[in-house]
Amino acid sequence: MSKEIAHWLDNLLEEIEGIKVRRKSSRRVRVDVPADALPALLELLQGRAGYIHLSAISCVDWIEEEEFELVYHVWSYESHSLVSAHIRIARDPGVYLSVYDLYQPAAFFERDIHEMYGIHFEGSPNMEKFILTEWNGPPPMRKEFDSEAYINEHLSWQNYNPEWLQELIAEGGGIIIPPEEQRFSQKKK
Amino acid sequence: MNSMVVLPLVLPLFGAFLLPIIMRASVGVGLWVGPAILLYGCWILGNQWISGTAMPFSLAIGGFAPPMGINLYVDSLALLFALAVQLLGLIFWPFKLDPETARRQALMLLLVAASTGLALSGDLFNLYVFYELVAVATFGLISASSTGSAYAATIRYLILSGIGSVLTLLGIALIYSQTGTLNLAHLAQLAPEQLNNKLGLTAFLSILIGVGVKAELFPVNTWVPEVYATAASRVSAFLAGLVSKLALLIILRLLVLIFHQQEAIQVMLFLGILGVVSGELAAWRAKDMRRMLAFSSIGQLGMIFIALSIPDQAGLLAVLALSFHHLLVKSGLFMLADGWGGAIENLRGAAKRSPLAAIVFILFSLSLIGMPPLPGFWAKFTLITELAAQTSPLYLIGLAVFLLATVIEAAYLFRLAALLYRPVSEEKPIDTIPKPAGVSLVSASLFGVGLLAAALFITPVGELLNHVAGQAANAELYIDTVLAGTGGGR
Amino acid sequence: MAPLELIIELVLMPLVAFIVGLMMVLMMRRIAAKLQRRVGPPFFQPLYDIVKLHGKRTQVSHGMIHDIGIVMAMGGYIAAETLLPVPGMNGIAEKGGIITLLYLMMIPSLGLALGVGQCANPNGSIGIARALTAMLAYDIPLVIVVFGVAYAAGTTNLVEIIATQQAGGFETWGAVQMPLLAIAGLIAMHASLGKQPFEIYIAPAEIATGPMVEMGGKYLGGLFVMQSFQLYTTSVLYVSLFLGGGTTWFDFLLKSFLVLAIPVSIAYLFPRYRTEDLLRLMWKWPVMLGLIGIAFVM
Amino acid sequence: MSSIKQIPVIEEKRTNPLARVFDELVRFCRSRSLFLLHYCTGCGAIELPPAMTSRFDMERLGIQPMVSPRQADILLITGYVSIKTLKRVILTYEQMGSPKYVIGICSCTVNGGMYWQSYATAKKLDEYMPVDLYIAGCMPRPEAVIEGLQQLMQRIKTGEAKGWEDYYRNYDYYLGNQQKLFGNDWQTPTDVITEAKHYDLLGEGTLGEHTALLEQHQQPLEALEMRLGHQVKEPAE
Amino acid sequence: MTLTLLDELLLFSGVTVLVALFLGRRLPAGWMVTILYGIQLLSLLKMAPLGYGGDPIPSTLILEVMGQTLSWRFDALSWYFALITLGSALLSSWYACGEWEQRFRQAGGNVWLFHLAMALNVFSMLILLASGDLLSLFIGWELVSWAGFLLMAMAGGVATRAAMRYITYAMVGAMAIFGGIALVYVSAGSLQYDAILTAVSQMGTPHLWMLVILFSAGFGIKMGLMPFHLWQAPAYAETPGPGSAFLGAISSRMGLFAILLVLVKLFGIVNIESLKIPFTLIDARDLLAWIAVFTIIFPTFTAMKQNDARELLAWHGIGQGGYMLLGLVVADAMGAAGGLLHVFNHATYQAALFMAVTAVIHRTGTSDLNKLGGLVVRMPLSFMVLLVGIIGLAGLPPMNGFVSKWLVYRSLLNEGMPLLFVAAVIGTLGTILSVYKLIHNIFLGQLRVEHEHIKEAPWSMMIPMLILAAIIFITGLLPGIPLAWVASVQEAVGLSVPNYTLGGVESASGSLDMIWVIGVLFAGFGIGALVFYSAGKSKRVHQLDNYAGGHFLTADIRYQYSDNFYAGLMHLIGGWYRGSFLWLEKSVKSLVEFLSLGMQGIYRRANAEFYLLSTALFVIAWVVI
Repeated sequence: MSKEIAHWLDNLLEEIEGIKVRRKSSRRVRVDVPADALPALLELLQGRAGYIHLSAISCVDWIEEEEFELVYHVWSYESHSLVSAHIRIARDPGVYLSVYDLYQPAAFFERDIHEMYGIHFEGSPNMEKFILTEWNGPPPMRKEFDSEAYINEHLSWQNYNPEWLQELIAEGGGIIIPPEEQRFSQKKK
Repeated sequence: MNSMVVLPLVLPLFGAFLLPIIMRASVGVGLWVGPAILLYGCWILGNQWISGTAMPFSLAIGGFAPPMGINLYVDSLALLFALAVQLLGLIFWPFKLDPETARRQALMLLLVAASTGLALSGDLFNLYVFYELVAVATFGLISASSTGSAYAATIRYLILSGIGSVLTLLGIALIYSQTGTLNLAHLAQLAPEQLNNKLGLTAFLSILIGVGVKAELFPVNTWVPEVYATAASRVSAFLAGLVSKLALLIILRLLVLIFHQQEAIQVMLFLGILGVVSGELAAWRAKDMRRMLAFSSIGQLGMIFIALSIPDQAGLLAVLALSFHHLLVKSGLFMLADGWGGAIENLRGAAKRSPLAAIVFILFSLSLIGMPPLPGFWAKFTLITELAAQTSPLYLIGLAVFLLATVIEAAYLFRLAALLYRPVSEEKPIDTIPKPAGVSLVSASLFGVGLLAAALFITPVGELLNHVAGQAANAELYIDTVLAGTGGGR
Repeated sequence: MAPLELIIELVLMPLVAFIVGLMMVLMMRRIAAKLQRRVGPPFFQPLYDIVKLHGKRTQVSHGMIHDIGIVMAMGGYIAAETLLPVPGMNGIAEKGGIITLLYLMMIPSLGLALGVGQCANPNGSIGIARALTAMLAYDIPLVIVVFGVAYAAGTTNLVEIIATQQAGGFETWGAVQMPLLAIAGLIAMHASLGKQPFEIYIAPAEIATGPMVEMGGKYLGGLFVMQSFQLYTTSVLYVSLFLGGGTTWFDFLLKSFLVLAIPVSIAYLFPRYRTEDLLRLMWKWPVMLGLIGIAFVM
Repeated sequence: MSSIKQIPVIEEKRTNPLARVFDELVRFCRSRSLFLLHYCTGCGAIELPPAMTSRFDMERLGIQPMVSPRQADILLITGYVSIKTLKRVILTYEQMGSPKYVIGICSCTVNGGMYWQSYATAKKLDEYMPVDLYIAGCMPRPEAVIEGLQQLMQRIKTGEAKGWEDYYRNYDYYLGNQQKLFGNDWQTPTDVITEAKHYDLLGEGTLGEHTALLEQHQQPLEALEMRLGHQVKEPAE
Repeated sequence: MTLTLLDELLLFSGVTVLVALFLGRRLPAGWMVTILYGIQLLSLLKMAPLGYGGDPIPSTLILEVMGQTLSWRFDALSWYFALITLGSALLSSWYACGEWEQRFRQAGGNVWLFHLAMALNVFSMLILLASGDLLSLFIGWELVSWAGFLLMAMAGGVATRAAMRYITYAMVGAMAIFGGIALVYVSAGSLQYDAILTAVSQMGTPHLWMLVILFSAGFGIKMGLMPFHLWQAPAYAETPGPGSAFLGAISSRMGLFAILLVLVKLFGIVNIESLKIPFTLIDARDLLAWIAVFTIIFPTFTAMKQNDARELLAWHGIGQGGYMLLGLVVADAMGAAGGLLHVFNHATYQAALFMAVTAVIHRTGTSDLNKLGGLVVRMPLSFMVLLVGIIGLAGLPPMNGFVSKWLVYRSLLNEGMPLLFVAAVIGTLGTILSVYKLIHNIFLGQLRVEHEHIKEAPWSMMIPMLILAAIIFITGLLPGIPLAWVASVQEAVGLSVPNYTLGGVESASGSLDMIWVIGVLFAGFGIGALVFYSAGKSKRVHQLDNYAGGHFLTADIRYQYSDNFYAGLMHLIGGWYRGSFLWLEKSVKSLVEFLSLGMQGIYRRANAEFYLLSTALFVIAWVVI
């Protein structure tokens, strides 16, 4: 991204108060915005800066800080640069407004995040399940969900211990770290 | 006994003039005068026909022997037509009681008298006089229905037939200047030398067009649709059924006795073909029942003209068969049109209201098209075989046009028949569908019965017509009956 | 022809047809393998397949018409075999000529069509619609060719046609007399086999082997038997029409295997034709060649 | 594999010798001609094309790839089986004509493999259908696949590969596991119980409390029999 | 005067009409009429020697009308057609009375008019068949076309419109024949057959050309030949159930009877062949052959696109008519036998097919191919009848259609007409395709939820259908029986006769023995069944237990493939369906409209005198110059 465009973008972003701009590289800008200022920022970027393509919305579960972090990656074909807007929303109500009216693809990303994290987006056209249709447990991507515990409780294992493996172990070969220690779920306990 | 024949001509004439007076005296009596006269006329002609004394015979009026005086020539053809006139006059008698009845009945009597005269008279000028009388009577009768369009139609018809009669007069004058006599028989003797030239031909053609106005010949029949649509259906039935045939009779007499030129026949054939084409095609688009019947009668008369153009007796047989068949069917249809007049659209489902009328209508249209057992088929068969026998290509064209016309006729008649039987939506109350009046339905079914009777006894009817045609065709018989009675003319 | 001898022939001809048919299926799969630089199936593989299929313990049927369809498929060809004269055995070739044979070869595909229709599987119905369209396509050139040959030989009786061809040795072979008709016949025969370029109605990826989608166990076995009969009948018909039938069994089998080798080797080199391209191809070249051939014969 | 071990592997020999020879022939043909339906659930499927084409050529062993389950004998499950796919795999398995064999390629079918932690995949395939052969390896090479297939052919020849009978004989066990995963109103259009009755493969484990559960909410599945219907009185509309 | 057998037959037929007319209102009218048809058939069978070469039976009724003698007599030709007419009439009216009648009355149909129309049709057809001279032929012809109009128009609504279109075509045909009769009468002096025979020999070619054109056009319209075929499909499809079976079976074959009588017997094929069309190398016979062949191809491929079962069958009726004419026009021993036999065969399977489709309509209420499916499990007997019918229609071995088509193909082969042969085969293949679509969309595939409780057609409708199916199979197995009648017809008409045996036809250049072919076929089926049923038990499964790429099928989704059935074929030939004949018909209609508009314009002119004066001037000028 040429110098003057980058410069122009910076003072454009100054218009949103409470914005923190960090330029990662010539083609990437990271922006941190308070949650309620995001729609204004996106409108600004889409309207005046040519960032017409919302390539993805990703979500991070900060379980310790009791917060979800939503990142909106917006791309511009003219200036060939990506702006990632990071916002933080509280974890327990887990509700945020949808940007479907600005970017139509947002419907799909929001539906995915709703399914995986349980965040509800008002105004999003369709919030039903479409990947985990067979799954009726809690949203699986949330940190408090322990996948292995769920499996141990619902499914059973193949105790795969044929003779040739036992002789190998007897001679001291086989796996150095026994499987029990490797398990993540055992590590915590 | 023979002189009694004059009465059916004279009595209605007197009746016509006395009727207003009688009517004013006492309506009750007045009402019965007309039908009585007609009944008496029918009776005379009937037993004349049955007794069948030395047919044909000539009757000199007022003792003056032809070719000087006026004579009545009564042969089976003339008698048949006269009888038909009396009978139809009786059937179509205007019974309706309203202030106009006296005038209308008087005119009817006048019309009947004139038509009988037309049928019987053997003198050219006499024919012209009766022709005028008929024209006048028809003007009166048409305007009697006293509606605006009726007046307009009458005026237009008046002008047209006026010019027509002028042309006829021109023709007669030419013939008189050429031969010096007006008696048909005498003319028949002189015709080969004197009238066989261009002048004779012009005379014939002018008479043809003049009389053609009444006989619905192609160019001059533009009055037909309006008149038949607006006049009372009884009147138009009488006109279409009979009067046009009588005008035809004049041309027939002229053709047989006096004129034998080839060009005359060609012109008539050509006009006949045009008449058929225009009549049938116009009828295809007609939206009004009476107008459709009017166009259909133009077409039918065009066919009769084609038949007329076939020389010698076979042609005459076809003419007679077609005209009497048309007489029966067309008057029947007009009788139905009495109730069913007006736009065809609201005839939808009429069969449900009056099934008898629908069946009679289908019977008439089947016969008109030429469904085998019915007489219509035999009439067409005779015409077709005659036309095919002729050599000149114009006749073959006539044959082709005739066949195509029948197809078009079948199409529009049965389009109407299908409309009659189409189920009508429930909420439309049954009595809003038009229904032919009782009396006219009875007379229509009377014609239907006549048609069926003709179909059953087709062979005797065939012989009768053949005999009549034979008699009418030979000119010598005509000449020596008329002139023999008076010891040879000048 | 003593009736007993006739009965033996009526039983023997289908049996021979089945065995030779199996050999032909094997040859076809071997040629396919060699073209793809593979080893190819063992010798008795077609037999193994058929016995295994007929030995299946549970089989799925969709109704009586589904069973009758397969029976008609096999029965039709068994009947058609008896009309095909083989060296030494004429069967009832005199009783019905080539036209009857063409019709009898149509019965199996129509019986199969009825059976597949009963399975109520959309893939099957689409397959059958395409199979009948393909039949419409290849039958016209086939009929032109048959007309040409029958008209040239003056008779529809196969036995006489073969006799006339064998009369003058090599020169009076059909292919030599009527080369154009022979080429057209070859193309039409290839299409009637339903092999690679013309197998739109068994397109595995698109409509899951079309008509055979619901055929398991003995049903599929019946179709494999039908396929072997089909290969045998088509190649023997071509041989008896154009290559003068077999004087001895050896040259008869040699000729029919060679005749079959041509379309089979062409088969595995071409991608599949769409239905309308198949129609266009079949109605253009073989029909044109056939008509010109007939013009010469006339 | 747990429950299969208990059945004694005795091949009930038919009495008359001709029948035995016929059985021997049929078993031989069954082993020499196998139709393969590889259900490409996971990444293992990429190993199959080389096994079929010129380098390893399965056809010389008599193995042909087939498209529809009706025509197939072997169901090849290649890779992890997500729960959604497991429904379709069970449907396809039941639509196959037996004797049918299931081969689980890749360790994902054995014990969950790389996705052992995932909530969405089924870990042990043979809980839901009898698996005859596992070919471990996180995508076993074509040689391993062919080796596995040859082992299966060997076991078919000796008559040991009886997994498909086990599905009929212990249908209740399998149905129980399936209902545990998919919920109690789980039902496939194939009516396994009447099929078991039809081919008299009813074992003591076929009917149980899980099949009873199935009976409650099963839509009618009996085949539409051809009838004139004159005697059937009009259903009261 | 002693009543000859023919008088007896006509008397019975007249009595049937009267019974239908007066006693028609009461309930058992249907059965009474059927029994009377039976009696008529018996009296026809008493004239059986006619079918085996007996001499013609004259009728005592001779009319002398307007100088023409009308006489009626029965010969082998009329006996053969009368047999088919009465057979199909008996079965159709048997099919009609019983449950169909009640349903038709509940639906508002007029049962009395239906039976009357059928009786009238049969009576007029018998008169036409018995005609002794050209005039009585024309009278019979008109009666038949009007009786047909009555039967077609009685169902009201769409049927009346179709009947109106039919009657216009029929009138054009009738007038063409009427013109032809006039020309013949002029040149031959009388309308008796022998007088015409002598006249034809001296007739000049242009005169003979005119006659051949007029007569073949007139009769061709009734048969639905190519340019005039548009009316037949809607008219026959819309007629109420058994009526369409009767009309489909025999009504358009009256045209063939007349062509056979006039063109073949009176004019003689050799004279027709002598009429060369200038500048082209084809003559009148080839022209007729090519018309017949186009009549085979175009209607068959139109039938393939139809979505209504009755329309599809009606279009096939036209197509099969082409075969009959083709056989006749080739006029060698085998061809004529094939054409005539095809009349009998077509009557049997067309009637059976229409009855089966009516049975389906009776039970499911619709004949739309996209709303049916899977009925084989609920209406197996109708399925069997339809199957037998379509095998006959497609002309496949076990059934009788094959024998007549085989004969036609053999004659084309003998005469060496490759293009005709190929065109006829295209027609047959087209038939097979569209006929499979018929049985697939109605009886095979997915049974809809609403059709699960329907029953087989009632016995009163089923028995005639089974009788027809039996006839189709028996005449297929033993074609000798109908071939005997056909041979005597060929003698009566003056064509050479093939030497037929019970099983088929013997000839030097390849013969056909159906008993052997069918025997071997069923032996093959036996062996196939043996191999199939000895290979272990199979289990019937529910129709939802189907491979659909792992998808769970449910009953409420319609996954039956029935619309746009031959999509591949339609991609290629879809563009050729431009309905050029429909356009032709419309243009003629609009021409008539335009002309009539012009004519009406003339009559609306105000100053009529202008015409009078101008014509007078014109005529006088013409005379003077």
